[in-house]
Amino acid sequence: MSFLTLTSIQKSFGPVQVVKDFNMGIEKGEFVSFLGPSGCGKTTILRMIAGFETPSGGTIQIGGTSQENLKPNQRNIGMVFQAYALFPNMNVADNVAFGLKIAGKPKAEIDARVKEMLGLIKLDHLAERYPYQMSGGQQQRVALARALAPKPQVLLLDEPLSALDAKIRVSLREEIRMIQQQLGITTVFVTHDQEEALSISDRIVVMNAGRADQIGTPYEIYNRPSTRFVASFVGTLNLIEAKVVDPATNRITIGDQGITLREPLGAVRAGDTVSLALRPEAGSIAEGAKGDTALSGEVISSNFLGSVIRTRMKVGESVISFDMFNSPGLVPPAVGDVVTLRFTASDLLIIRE
Amino acid sequence: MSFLTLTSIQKSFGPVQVVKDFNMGIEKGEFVSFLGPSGCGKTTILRMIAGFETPSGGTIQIGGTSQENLKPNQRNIGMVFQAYALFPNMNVADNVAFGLKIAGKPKAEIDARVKEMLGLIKLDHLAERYPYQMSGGQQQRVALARALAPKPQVLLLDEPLSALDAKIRVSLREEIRMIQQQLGITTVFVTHDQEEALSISDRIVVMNAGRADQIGTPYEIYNRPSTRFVASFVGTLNLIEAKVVDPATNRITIGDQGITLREPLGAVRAGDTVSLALRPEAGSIAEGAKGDTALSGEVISSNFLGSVIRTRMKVGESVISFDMFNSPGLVPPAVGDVVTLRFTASDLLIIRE
Amino acid sequence: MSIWARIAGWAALIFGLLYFFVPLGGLFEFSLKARRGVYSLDAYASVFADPQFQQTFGYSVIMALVTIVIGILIVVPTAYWVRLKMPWARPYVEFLTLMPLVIPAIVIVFGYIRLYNTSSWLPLTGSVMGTNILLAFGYTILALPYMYRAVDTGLRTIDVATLTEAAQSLGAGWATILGRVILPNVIPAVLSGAFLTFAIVIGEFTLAALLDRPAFGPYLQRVGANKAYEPFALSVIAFAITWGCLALIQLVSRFSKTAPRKA
Amino acid sequence: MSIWARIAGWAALIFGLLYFFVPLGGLFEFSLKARRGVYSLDAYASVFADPQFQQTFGYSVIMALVTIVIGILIVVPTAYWVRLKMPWARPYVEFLTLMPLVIPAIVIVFGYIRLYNTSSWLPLTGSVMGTNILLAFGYTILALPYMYRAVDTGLRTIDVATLTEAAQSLGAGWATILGRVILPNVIPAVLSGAFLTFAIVIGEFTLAALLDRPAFGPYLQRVGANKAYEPFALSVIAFAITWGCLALIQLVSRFSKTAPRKA
Repeated sequence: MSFLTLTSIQKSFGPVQVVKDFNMGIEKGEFVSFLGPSGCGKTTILRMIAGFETPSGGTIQIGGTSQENLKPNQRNIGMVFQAYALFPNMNVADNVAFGLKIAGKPKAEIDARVKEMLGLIKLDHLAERYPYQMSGGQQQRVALARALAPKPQVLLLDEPLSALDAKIRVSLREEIRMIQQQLGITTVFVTHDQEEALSISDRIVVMNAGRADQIGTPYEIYNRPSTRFVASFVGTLNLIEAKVVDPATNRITIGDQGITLREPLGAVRAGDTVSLALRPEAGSIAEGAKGDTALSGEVISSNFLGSVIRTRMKVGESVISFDMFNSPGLVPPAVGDVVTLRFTASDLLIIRE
Repeated sequence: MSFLTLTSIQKSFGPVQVVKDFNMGIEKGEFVSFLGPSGCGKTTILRMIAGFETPSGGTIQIGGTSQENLKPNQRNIGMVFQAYALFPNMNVADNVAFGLKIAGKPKAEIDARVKEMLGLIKLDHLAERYPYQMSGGQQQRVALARALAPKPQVLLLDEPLSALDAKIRVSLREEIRMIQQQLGITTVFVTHDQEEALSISDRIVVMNAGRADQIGTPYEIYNRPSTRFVASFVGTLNLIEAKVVDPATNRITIGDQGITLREPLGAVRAGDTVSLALRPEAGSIAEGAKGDTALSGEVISSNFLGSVIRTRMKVGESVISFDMFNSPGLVPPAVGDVVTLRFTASDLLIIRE
Repeated sequence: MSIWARIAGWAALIFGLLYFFVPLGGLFEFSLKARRGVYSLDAYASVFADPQFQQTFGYSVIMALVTIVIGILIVVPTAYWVRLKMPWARPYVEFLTLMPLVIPAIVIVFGYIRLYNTSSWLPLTGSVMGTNILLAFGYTILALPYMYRAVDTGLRTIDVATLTEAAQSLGAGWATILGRVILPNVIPAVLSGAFLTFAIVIGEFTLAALLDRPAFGPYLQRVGANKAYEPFALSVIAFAITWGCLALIQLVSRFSKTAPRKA
Repeated sequence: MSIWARIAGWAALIFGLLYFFVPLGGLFEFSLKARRGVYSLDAYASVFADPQFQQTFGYSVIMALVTIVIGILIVVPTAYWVRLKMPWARPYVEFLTLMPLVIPAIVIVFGYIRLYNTSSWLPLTGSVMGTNILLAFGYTILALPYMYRAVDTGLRTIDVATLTEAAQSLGAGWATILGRVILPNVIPAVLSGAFLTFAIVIGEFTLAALLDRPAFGPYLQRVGANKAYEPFALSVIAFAITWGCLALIQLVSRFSKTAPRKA
């Protein structure tokens, strides 16, 4: 059995079922992200693990122990909140020491542990500061140290980076990941930011309307999305409507261009419509390319976005965006040009809902 | 003379000089973005054009007329605010009609113009709705229609997209640009989002501490940043410290790798340190590449960010990040590998502050 | 959550409710006992038949309306202007409007009597109308904190600065901005302040008694000193009036929540 | 901005200031005139020498302190619990705390007299101590809106729910959370409510007069009816006390802004 096991978890608020039969095992030392839009139930699951919400059904076990009759303050869990939630009347050292004092540790041990934690987050020099005297990034690091100080079994992070500036967000997420790996602590991270989840996690749970649409490594989630929702929520995606010509040979047409897919089409009939997904970064312009790994179309817009140039072309009824890295020598395609986009066979995914 | 001319504009709030001697001419029909961090003075310039702030010095002319003695309600300017600022007691049609009613237009003309404007923003069907019944994106489109209805000379947009969700932000900015080009209205757009500014503008003013660091097209700003601030604020950038070996031949070393720059080094001496900039998207891995357009280093991290994989390698004392588009077949470099990054000669810029 | 903490919370709430309603219930029950042995409305009939009741109540209603008008004229432009152009002055203005809460009404009255007595430059206390004016201004002071707070809260729900600038950029002058943009959006708040003012003036005792005006408060007290059951009936009536005002406030603020102006 | 609008704004502010300070100024000036022809503090000397002044003032101070204690015991746990666990109940509780503003004090007193008279199940009005208790509870009702609002505002400046959860996740129970996390962060708010309560009780007239207790408010009124200069001196003293309380509130809230708990 996994270290942290969620079995048939359900949660309703009045008539609204926020979490629907959720099952998952998280291994010791694993970093798992819950990714999804607001209202998908990701935060509710985190709060049930912490004990702030009681599941309407199902069980939560940590290290083989059911958490059912344990109050939040008996669960030995560390939590970091979006709003930092440092105690405003205590300085940094007192904040970090809070959990240890509650646990009744001897003073010498507390002092040593606080020192160790402040070293870990590299804020030794700010031990006497009060929360209001620090930046958001520093406060959140203190909150992390406070949560880790009592050596919790599980670390829960509830959108800890959402309130921070873009640049600090990136550096702090790397720092969190480093500390997590260093301590080997089992961590559950909730976020609505796909890049954050992709860059930091061992595994990602993509939540949609109370269910897990897909559980997998960042690479799997991004490159082999199992549902249309996952494909569109994680990254930008072209959804292309194609017509089946011959299910036996996997032949389809997009507009008037025929393509033979590598992946089997499955149970469809000639004339059916199937949805194909193509990432904007998957293709590149190659004049004269033909066959099953190329599509031609007229350029309808070309936008300079800084590091990439995003071009849109019309193929049949579908609009396909593709990105090119900007470089000083690059001449972006002009509106009205007919260009050919080449990709590899495995780039074109069939989306099967 | 330009249509909208700002001459020696200064603004102080008490002892703080927020705008320092700003000069610029904006042509009729041009879309100019002011880009910069908060507190750089970009919003203050916009508010001085609108008449909400009085310049401490300098003159503002629109169509050859000095605005000095004109109150905000006499300037014939359309403005869109970050907070939408629709009148909550009026429905959509009344909001759009407000400026026309104030101007005392006949009812038939007002009705026709309101209809035209609602058509332009594609919200004809919501004319009877009240602001609180609409999404943020819809409200902001109504605010745009309201500002445009009285046919203002200049359209001012004060971070109009900042309060919106990421996906709506992208679609609305394209809509704004389309409407602006369709009407040919002179537009000033304030933002702190570099991608927004790059994708929408004819010209960009990068503001820093009350001054314009650089004024140019998006392409110029991104590819030929004139100061270190512009280079680091617009896009992600590697700043590489290099040592001058021979100013005459433009020879430098990065770590122990010698490179001959194409751009002349200028007035430096052997042994001086110069800063070079390299965009993360500029290079690609090419084993065995050598010479003036390649750098080798040890990989210290490789992060999967979704559409791109960002790898960092150490070259001498500098850390260089580079991006590769993710594709299913790609094997990202492993930590500890020694890789060679190849770029083109023009990718390596000298930053001269 | 501990079961004890939960019980404590509910107990506090219930205690709060009892705190108000037990005295009122006793009051009401006793007011019905004017006829021996059975419950009757005799006390109420006697109260309504008293010409003094009608006079004093009518007087207080008129004073309340005058007070409301004065209050709106003072508060609305001040609150708008402070929010728009003098945000630094807000703490001071709030401080000012808080003062009537803590300056005893008696102090205000003595100040007035001293300042406007028959031998002063403006001998207001020398005439009935003058004393009425003094009383109305005294009431305005008493009601000021509630009126100001209500209007200021109303202004807080709209973005005064941005709405003003939006209207300006569309060519509107101050009159248009106030009349067409600001006022329509704070009417519920103004009404709510007006109802509170009404309730306060109807029940006020000290000012009216010391200035010796025939208001409802002193009448209530006089009846209380001299009659057996009528004072309790009167208390119930006074309570019903104030309760009615409160209910109106709730209605207005609920209306304003579903009405467009909330947004 | 039109110059007229600007002038109107300033005029409103100045009018507001005059509204309060002119009567007070007149009051103060007259209180110094006890000795013919020169300004003197004779009236103040006479007031302070009056044993009744000392007795009634002392009585009111004690009642104020008792009221503050009762108020804190009722309000702090209620406000915390409502914010944390019963956010849906907030409008109702706020409504409850608003009621004393609009239920005339007279109604409350009559209710008490009826409920606790000598022939009732709890004959509080039959003894001095009982009447004192009644008065303290009456004062608590009067002060409730201010106390509740102050504490609730204090709780608003901290994120009660998240701080509670953070403390829980670190192993803290309810006692620790209230004592070590919540209370230290709302002490300035509690103090501010306490000072307001103090000022209100010191100046209150109706309740004390109707329950016939030797409080400062009725004494003030008695002196006013019988003496020439002393009432004005007393008014100035009462004003100085309330002003002092207000200044203390300002100090406390300013202190709390720079102190760590603001954050």
